[in-house]
Amino acid sequence: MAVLPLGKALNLAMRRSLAEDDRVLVLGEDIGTLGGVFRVTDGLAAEFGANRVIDTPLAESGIVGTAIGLALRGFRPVCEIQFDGFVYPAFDQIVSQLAKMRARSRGRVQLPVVIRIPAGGGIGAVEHHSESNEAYFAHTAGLRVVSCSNPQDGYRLLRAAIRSNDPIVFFEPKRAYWDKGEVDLDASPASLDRALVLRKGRDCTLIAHGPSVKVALAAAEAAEEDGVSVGVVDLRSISPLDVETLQRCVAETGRAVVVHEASTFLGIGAEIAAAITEGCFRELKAPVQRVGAYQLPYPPAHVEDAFLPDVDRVLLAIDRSLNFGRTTAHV
Amino acid sequence: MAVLPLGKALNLAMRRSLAEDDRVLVLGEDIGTLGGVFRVTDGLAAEFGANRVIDTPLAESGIVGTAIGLALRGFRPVCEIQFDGFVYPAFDQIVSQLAKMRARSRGRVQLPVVIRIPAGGGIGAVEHHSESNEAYFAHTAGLRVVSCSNPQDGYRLLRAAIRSNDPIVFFEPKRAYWDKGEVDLDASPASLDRALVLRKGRDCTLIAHGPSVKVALAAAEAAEEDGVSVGVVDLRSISPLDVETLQRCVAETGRAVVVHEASTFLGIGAEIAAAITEGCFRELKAPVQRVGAYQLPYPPAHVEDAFLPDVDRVLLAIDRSLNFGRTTAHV
Amino acid sequence: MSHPALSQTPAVPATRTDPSAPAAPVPVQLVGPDGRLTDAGRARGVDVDLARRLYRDMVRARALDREAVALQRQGELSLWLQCEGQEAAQVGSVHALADRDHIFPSYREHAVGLVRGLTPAQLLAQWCGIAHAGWDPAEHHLHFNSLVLGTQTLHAVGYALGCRLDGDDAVTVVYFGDGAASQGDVNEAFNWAATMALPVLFVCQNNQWAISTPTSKQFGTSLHDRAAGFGLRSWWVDGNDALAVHAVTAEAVESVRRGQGPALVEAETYRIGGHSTSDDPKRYRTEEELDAWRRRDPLTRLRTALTDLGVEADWFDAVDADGSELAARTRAECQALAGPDLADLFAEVYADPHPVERERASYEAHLEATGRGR
Amino acid sequence: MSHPALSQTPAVPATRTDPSAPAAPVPVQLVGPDGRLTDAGRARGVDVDLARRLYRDMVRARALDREAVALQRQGELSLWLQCEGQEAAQVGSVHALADRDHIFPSYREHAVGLVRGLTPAQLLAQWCGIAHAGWDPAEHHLHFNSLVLGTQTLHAVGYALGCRLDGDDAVTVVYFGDGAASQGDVNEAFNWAATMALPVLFVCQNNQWAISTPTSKQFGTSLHDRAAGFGLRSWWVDGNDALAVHAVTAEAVESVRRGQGPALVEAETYRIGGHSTSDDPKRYRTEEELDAWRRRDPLTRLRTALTDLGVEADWFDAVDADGSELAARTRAECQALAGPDLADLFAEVYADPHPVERERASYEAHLEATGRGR
Ligand SMILES: Cc1ncc(C[n+]2csc(CCOP(=O)(O)OP(=O)(O)O)c2C)c(N)n1
Ligand SMILES: Cc1ncc(C[n+]2csc(CCOP(=O)(O)OP(=O)(O)O)c2C)c(N)n1
Ligand SMILES: [Mg+2]
Ligand SMILES: [Mg+2]
Repeated sequence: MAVLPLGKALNLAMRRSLAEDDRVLVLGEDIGTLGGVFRVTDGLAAEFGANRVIDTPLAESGIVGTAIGLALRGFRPVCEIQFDGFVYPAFDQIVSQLAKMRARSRGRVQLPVVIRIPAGGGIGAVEHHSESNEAYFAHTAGLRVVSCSNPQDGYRLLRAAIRSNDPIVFFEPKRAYWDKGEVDLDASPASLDRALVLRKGRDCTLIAHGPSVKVALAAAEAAEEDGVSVGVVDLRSISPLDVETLQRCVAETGRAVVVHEASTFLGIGAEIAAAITEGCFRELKAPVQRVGAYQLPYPPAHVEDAFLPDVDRVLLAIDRSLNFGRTTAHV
Repeated sequence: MAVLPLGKALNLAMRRSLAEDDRVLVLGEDIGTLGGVFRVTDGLAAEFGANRVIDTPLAESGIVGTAIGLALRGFRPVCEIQFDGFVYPAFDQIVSQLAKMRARSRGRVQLPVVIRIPAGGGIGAVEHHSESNEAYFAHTAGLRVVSCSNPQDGYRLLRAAIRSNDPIVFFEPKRAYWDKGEVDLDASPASLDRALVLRKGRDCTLIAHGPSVKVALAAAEAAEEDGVSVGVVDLRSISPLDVETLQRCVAETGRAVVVHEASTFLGIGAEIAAAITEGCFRELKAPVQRVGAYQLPYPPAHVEDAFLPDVDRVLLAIDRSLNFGRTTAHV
Repeated sequence: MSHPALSQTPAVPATRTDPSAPAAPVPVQLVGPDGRLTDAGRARGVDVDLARRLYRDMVRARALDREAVALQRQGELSLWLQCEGQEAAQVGSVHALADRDHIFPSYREHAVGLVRGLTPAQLLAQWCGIAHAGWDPAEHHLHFNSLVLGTQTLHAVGYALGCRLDGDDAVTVVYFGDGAASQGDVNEAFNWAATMALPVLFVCQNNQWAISTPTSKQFGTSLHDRAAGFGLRSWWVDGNDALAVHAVTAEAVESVRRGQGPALVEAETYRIGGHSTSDDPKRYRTEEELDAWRRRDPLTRLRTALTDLGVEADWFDAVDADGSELAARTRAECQALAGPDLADLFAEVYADPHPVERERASYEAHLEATGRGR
Repeated sequence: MSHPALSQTPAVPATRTDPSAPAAPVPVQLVGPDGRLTDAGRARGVDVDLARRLYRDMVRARALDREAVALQRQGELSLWLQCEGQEAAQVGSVHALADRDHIFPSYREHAVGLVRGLTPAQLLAQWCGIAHAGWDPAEHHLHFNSLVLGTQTLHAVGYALGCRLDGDDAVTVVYFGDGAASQGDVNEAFNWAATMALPVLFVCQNNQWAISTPTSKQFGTSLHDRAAGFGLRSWWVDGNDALAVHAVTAEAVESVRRGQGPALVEAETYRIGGHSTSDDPKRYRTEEELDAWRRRDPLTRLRTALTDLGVEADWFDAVDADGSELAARTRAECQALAGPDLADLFAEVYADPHPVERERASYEAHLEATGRGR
């Protein structure tokens, strides 16, 4: 067991994938010589050469479009998008080509492409560097969307993503890149569609992914001190959702709070709330509470702490859930 | 009162807007000489000239990016995207520029840009010509998203959209372009954020927009024959949602079914279900039912009728809602 | 045969050229519109066997194309995008490629598909609404159609990069139109290809129109000039002269194969039909223009040249018969086309197991409930 | 003053040029790296007043830039993207514009902003995290920064179209980098500008690097050649020679204003600092390269030229003092910067009434509940 920061765990996952399968390639802006602006690909170019770890021109549509062509030729490209806010120039290639090609060909063609995106806020960055745009991809049939929250999972999920024959958008919580955790480098790749119950709870279930998992865990701790038993589920897979696990947990507690950094309006929390309500209508003691960013474009860093969900807002949502029906239940 | 097909009503809305305000421009691919592939801009170039009705090069990012520049210069551009599936090359300009510019400038700059998109399926078209992608835009703070379902509303909503100082993605149900209805050409522009109750009902509320309104109305008729009183609400505004109206209707009936052509997973139905459940938790007698397309990329036209929600599927959803709790309630 | 190199669009020269310089530029032409060999054509000489093969394939393509239009008019086909008028650009170019050269078409390259061995059923499937992709790209080194304009140029760039990484000397060839060239993707593809010196050949069929938009509203210089500015080796050819298209493409593809970097061929041609069977071209172009291009018809032109070279009338008759037979086969195969069941599609979206497969059950239950089950 | 036209990149000539032709191309240069006038510079002569203005503004820009780096290192600023080394490209070009010419910058054009009258506070606001846009575009005909690379080139195209529709002879000027030029948007902008013959001037500061990516991995030909291929009038200039940049930009902008169509100026320059204060350029470039470019420093170069022209040392001292004063002001204004309240932002997203404004109440209630209310 090694103790590693998330960024390094992801780096080792790519390194191992490159070593195990010579069809795996890594490409993106500044990922070779520089090792990426977050250094997540550090050392890979030196070890595997410029033919396998490719510095590209500055064009995201080009990166994804080229990756599609490489995949059609039998390669397994792993693309890096430098920041969440810069994936949109590639949106057409992702949504109309990458996602649809297998269905279009009725299964004759498959595109094992991974698109890694450092995502989310909280690092004091300038505009376009703190977006949480998982919902766009999750709404797109044909893609899988994965979000990792800690070094061990990052390592296992990224390896699994690179092995999968489906196109995957892989979100990495950039502010957690330096957070350390134990990593078993021999752990098997994680299943790509199972949520992980991080903590059992009797009174309420918190559901989160990526950077919000830490917030959820902290809120659960705090609630525990107040005598409220709160469980935490890490989604890991945003699409598909592991609805069974979510419904099973919520059926036990009767209460759920979803936390994410994207705005609540049509965020993944909306789907989770709808799906849980469909499956646990009679068990639910209160409507599923959603805690997300406000419905604003990501504001200047100066106010991002107020903008993003924090432990307090999660605790208030737990309260609203617990007290639902007791007071005027306006949410 | 004139009886006009939707396409013509929209045409007249643009014509009137062009005549009333010389800062209004129309631009897009094949919209001038040809009058658009659906002829919605027919005659406008002849009447207002090539400086106001502009045939552009074939580049959607160019169309929206240029419209932004025109708006910065004080014009009010109305862009046409030829088909729903071709808006993605402009996604970056829409999501990162058009949507965010006003907030970015703290209100100093406004972008009165309308992006018209003929959307939805049911016309037997080839791939990329039948998409329902409203959820991507609805999840984007800074945009308004409007969907019209009939000639009168199309006329009033498009005029209101062109007058609004906010950027608006305006969806037109392409298969309804030839559907006729009465249009009062002197009717005032419609409010851009109010849903319309098309039909009152006691037992269940159907919620739909654009092309699905017709399906919902037909289902309500059919249900009526079976003695079930079903109301129908036309969203008109997808973002923002008129949550008050929806909650008011559902509070009365205790049951809701949302219908749209997009896949249910993270479709606008997810937000509606979540929002209604938040507001009407105790009034709801069954979970909000969602009827959308299956979670597949839009399939070949040969099977689109089976793929899209139809009256039968809506009726079954009403049944599931009415019978919830009576039988094994698995949805 | 070894020929003198055909005129190539120069890379942008570094210093100002003599302003008094060049005569009006012309595309490479071996056979004139009247079917007579040009000076260049005479100097080069004609490979009659090749010319016959090109002619035969053009006749076949036209026969299929016209039959498809007829089928559409009769309601047997939902939509068709004609390639009439562009047969030389397509047949001439594809014949210059090696079989292993992987092709990414746009959507109008029926003649290319035919030469590569596609059946009428494969070519029609997409346009009668039963499939998004009519064939398996592996079968004939021919990717299926891309309908979102220009996207396939980047796929071709990636594929070419893959070929190079594999040490395969196959050239990747990508077709696109004058309109598509305005998309960001196409320009990114030019740039990637040039920067990485990839083995890719771009073939632009400039058929003068993108639906109703003429090239004058589409770009400010010609595309072969733009390509040269990006650093592609670039050729401009009369796209209605099958022999010229073949010769230019052969030269371009071999230069790519030799490692001289990516290239572009711009074939100047014309779409005789509407943009599609739904289009009414009378709304935007004149009869005169159409007539002028009809007089440059690629089939008539090559037929005249072949006749001058001594090919007999009965050979032409045999070719026509071949075309008629293909038309009949097209009709028969079209009528026999059968669509999939929606139920079949749920398992085809993802390679690895995915919950969407459960929606199949829900769909089938719905069919049962509404009495539409199988 | 009327001068002979400066060397312009030719439009791609139509026929093959003499392969034995051109000598290694060089960008336009009036003052050599050693500060001596070149032949072209001598022929043209120097407007000493202009040269002083350029020099003064370059000194001011450098002073602000270096102070901003210091502020960042001291934790007063979150991030800074230095323009050191690029002062001539920026100051030279912006001085060639009319005040009414509307500018779309990228994000490194601090010197441009300074010349246009922005205060240090306005320039710094975005980089200390209190604003996304530091100033009002209407104030100085200067749009705020665009961080998504290349997007602003299309905005400039639209703005230029608007100017033409308004009958305004203002030229729209857009700055972008060598890396940004690879984006589809920039190429679409070239094409729209050329096709519609719009009054827009593209200014590319080719500073050799896009973060760690050198131009050799960014494009296959130079950008001024690519632009010419699109049909833009195109100039290439030594971007560290303020007088040359000014002269070339003046010629380009006037040709645009006269209606001769869009133009591009590629200024060859170098970013002396890292990409940003977060970057470590040692990871990807050599000390030798950096040194070579330091020897071409735009300030030293013009100072030498001015000295040769007889400008006295105390004038330089006064300019330096001016720079120091600006640095002090920069520090003071930075420390005085204050951010907005999240509560203020809810009403700024939409122009027309919108329910998001209700979230403000919910936010404020939350502040109350957690004891953080105002
Ligand atoms: C991204 C995108 N935008 C718009 C369209 C709609 N469309 C289909 S074909 C066409 C014109 C294409 O012209 P060109 O590239 O010259 O090819 P041609 O049809 O002439 O063969 C248009 C606008 C599309 N398919 N994709
Ligand atoms: C669309 C997009 N992709 C990636 C980035 C991240 N990024 C910011 S600056 C930069 C390099 C830009 O290089 P260049 O255009 O040469 O300008 P310079 O920084 O050298 O002034 C990159 C990759 C971005 N801002 N936008
Ligand atoms: Mg065309
Ligand atoms: Mg640069």
